[in-house]
Amino acid sequence: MNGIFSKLINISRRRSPWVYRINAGSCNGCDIEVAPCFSPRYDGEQIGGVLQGSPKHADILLISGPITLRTRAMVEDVYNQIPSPKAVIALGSCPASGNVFRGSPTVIGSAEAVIPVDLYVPGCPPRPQAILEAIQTAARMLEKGETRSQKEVKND
Amino acid sequence: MDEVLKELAALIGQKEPQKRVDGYWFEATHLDPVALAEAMLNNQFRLSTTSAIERSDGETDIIYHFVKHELAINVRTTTKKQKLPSIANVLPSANWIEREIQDQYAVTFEGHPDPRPLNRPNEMPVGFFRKEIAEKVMKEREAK
Amino acid sequence: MNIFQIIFSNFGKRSRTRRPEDRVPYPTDFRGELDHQAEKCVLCGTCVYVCSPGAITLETEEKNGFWHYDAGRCTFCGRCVEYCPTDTLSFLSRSAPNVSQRTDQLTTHAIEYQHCKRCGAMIIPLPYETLVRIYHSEEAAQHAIQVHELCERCRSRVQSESMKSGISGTRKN
Amino acid sequence: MTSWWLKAIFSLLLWPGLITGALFGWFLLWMSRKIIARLQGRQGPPFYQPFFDFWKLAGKKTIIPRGVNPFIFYALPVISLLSVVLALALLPVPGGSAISFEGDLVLLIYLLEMPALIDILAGYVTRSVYAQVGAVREALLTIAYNLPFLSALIALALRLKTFQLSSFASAPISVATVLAALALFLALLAQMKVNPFSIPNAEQEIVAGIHVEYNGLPLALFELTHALELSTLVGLIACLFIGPFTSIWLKIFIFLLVAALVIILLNIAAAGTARLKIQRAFRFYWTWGVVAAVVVFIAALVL
Amino acid sequence: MPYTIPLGPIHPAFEEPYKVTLSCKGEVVEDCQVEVGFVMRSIELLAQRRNYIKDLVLVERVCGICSNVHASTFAMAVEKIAGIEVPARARYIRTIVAELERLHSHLLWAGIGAEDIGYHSMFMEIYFLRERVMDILEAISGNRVNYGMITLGGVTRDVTDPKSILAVADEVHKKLEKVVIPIFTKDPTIIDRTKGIGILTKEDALAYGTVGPLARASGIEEDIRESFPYAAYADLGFKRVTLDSCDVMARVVVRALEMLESVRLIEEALKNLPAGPIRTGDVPLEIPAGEATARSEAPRGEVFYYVASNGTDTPARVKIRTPSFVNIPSIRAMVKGQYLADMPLIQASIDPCCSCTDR
Repeated sequence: MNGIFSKLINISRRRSPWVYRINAGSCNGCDIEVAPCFSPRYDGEQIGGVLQGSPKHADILLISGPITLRTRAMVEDVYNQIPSPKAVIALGSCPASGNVFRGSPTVIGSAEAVIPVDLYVPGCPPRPQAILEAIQTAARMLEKGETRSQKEVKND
Repeated sequence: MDEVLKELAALIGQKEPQKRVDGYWFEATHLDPVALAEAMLNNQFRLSTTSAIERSDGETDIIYHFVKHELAINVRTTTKKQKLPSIANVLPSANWIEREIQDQYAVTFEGHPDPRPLNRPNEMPVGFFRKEIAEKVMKEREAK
Repeated sequence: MNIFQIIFSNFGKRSRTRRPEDRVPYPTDFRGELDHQAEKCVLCGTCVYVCSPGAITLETEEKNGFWHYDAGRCTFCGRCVEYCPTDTLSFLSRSAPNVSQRTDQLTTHAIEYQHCKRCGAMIIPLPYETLVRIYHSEEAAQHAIQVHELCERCRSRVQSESMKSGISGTRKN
Repeated sequence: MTSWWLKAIFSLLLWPGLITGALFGWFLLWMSRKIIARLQGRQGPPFYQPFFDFWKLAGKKTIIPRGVNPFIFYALPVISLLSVVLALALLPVPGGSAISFEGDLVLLIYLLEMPALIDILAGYVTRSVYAQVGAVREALLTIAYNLPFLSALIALALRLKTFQLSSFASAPISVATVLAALALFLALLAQMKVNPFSIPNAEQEIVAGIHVEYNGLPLALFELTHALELSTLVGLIACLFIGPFTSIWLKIFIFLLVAALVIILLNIAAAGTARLKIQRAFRFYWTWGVVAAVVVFIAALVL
Repeated sequence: MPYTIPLGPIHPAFEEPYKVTLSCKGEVVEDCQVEVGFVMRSIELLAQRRNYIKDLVLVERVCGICSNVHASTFAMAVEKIAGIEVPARARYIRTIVAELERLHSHLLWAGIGAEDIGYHSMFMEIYFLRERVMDILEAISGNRVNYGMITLGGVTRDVTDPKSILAVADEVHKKLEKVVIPIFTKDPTIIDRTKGIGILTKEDALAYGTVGPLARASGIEEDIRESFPYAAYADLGFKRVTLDSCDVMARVVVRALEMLESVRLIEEALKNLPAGPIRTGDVPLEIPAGEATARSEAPRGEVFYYVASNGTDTPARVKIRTPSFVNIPSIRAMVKGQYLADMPLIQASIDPCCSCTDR
């Protein structure tokens, strides 16, 4: 009985990826590419995706921006508020490496230094369909248990 | 249009403003910014912004950029021991502008209604845009 | 045209949504993944000079040089493709792939030095297309190819000798 | 004696209880999301979406916000789920419900008030500023929508001179039942927090409204309660119209037809309007609600 | 009993992080404190340490929605210092891209504004229309946002087939006339949420020095495309849009009419697009010493650049003043006596861009 039950929950994680977006000091180029993902042309809802208003209701975190000093505490706080299992997608080159803002004293420059990142979507900004594809990949990782939040739970 | 220039020239004591492609430039070593702001307010000028340029002798050049329809007037002055009277009480739009220069170039504007830091994170020292502090701070960031 | 007319007309028509895998076609010169042909690169460093995020770095040793590129740092602005003198860099018309490891975004191309025909010093000759572009014609490029196999010192010496023999020739008759 | 218990358990759990109620509620939720999507010209979710949403939420770890008593945090969704399941069991659906006694209409009304009250309590329990503002709005809204809702049911009861729900289902269709259904539909808009009155869970103003701090299994139970509440209320409206038909299959067909019609109307209103402010919603219900109530009472008593 | 409720820094109605702390009594707001600085990447500091080609790319990323305006204003300032002459075709292409960007920025604002009052169907319609504009921008410049079209002395890419742009401009024009403007001005639920809400009187607008559609909705006749015509605005002829009913509805109408004006400008510019080179050849790497200011009209208002150069290939000082820097403080003047439920719409009616404000 337990096998079927956990198999059902795994499949449901892939089928209903609820998404929450956080802007950690971004130039809002990536943020205005997330909204069209749920507009009629691309419609994230066809893969079950819903843009949630509260981190507690979400399981995929879209982070954009090169993590400025003042948003660091906010990013950690929101990441801890998301109930696990959770996946983190870094939108564009800013969370990956700080993009053109690298070397600025008020920018941390890499999301990896603050929260564990599961997926990088290159582009400045990435196209909406690239973001949707990343959400689908993250949902598949959640199903197979390959996200870092699930791996860390396994080994500690 | 030219009576404004005459009034300004009288206020600053410099006869001829420099006419350039992008408007009139006044040089004023000792200038009372509050009087300048009041004069400009009476002529319905709008303060676009104030630029701060670091000088080698540790002082800071401040340029007030005023604009009204197609007339742009820029008045350049220098701080005295990094101090300058604030015009935020006359022009509320200068409030944030002066707070930002206070954060970035460590210029204190006397009489500013609300001298809290505007967008400087707490880890950064005051005046972190000045050359030597910027070099130090960027090296620390590189190290992390 | 109030809102109810709009939503009822939408209800009548087919849905305007594309399947996630049915990609919106990429325009002709789309700024997607950067493609670098190692054989045409002469390690001149122009791309490093114009790359604002510093995604491209060069590394030179005596035998060969390396061209490092980090797709995670690149902002896909297209300046390097525009300023590259030997047209080595170009954009593929598809987006860079989503990866889960930062290390998958780093690419490194090794560029072999060649020996100068006369003195054996290490040089990288200009690729043929660039010569055609510089000399604007095929046969001028053919002629120039031998000279460009040499390093600067040998090239200047060879050209000064050919000039000297040319002048002495005229002085003789 | 035991057979009554057995039938009660059967109607509680299976028909029209938890299992079919949940499936029916999820189907209605999917139908409304799909209709809104097609009205907006987009694809919309696949049919199994609410089912997987529930199981995904059930499978997530629950984070109890600091300073909230875990027992209450879990108890609230369970109580509201139980009250809706009980209400659902009372419904005079075509297959006939085992639990049917004089006065079960009053019990139904009381049980349908429970989820709203539990939401208000949940808003204050989770100590979040947004949830508290959402709770205040939910309280105001309950006062507003209860006027047409209760007056429609009481008018019908007066007309049939009984408080037994099964007599509602067997009464002939008359102008009064149609008007009562319209009044119930008017209240349904606010009970389901659908767009003109989606004020308590307004994403933009107060993050996510009342359930902002809820996550994991408790949130799954709240979503399930929402689905069951939807199927109960739509079932209540639909069962008014199955009276004059004899064969069981015709009753079920009419029941589903009316349910589908109610859902379609609900979502056309949702897709076509923007969110009103709480004061404006209050004024709407205390003008149109009063009109509906008076008309229903006149129709029930005079005709 | 007055209580304070924080909106932000992470809030679904805000595109970006900034904090508005409201002190309100019941549902009525008394006063608010605006706190910014979450998006400070100290771009001016970086700009003073990179050469001009890198700076154009850096300056374009000050703000994602109005990226082209920052690059063209910076280029204008440097061209004034070095005396570089921009060919006519390049000026026309800069105008076309600037107006396309204004279209997509205003459509984005209209969509987010409709979403803030819960009008999801309107958000869907507007965003479907906006995708057409984004496709054109992608076809011209190769990227949907951050177009990278501007370089010193001209533009990097040519407009190859004006017909497709004309088709889109025509469709946007029809959709605006038939769908967006009638609904935003006549729909009862929208009128109820925007009429008489968030009043910014003309005196407050002048005192706070507000610019752009926010100021023009409060009766200030000020538009940089009219007072300092740059690029091709002088030859195309520009009509300013000004209203004086000072509320959120006025800002909606001003932006809608500006969109119509943008469509007219695009069609005008495309019809008489002059032939000729798209960039001048002789652009030196080192810019001679000097200083210059440049202004242009971003979708949110006047963008002001002051650039000082010292003869090397790196600018000595770059000062950026963005429109939201003066528009956001004016929230305090608008918020007194409004309902808490209107707050997201009031702050959205300014179209705040925090990445512009904090740089």
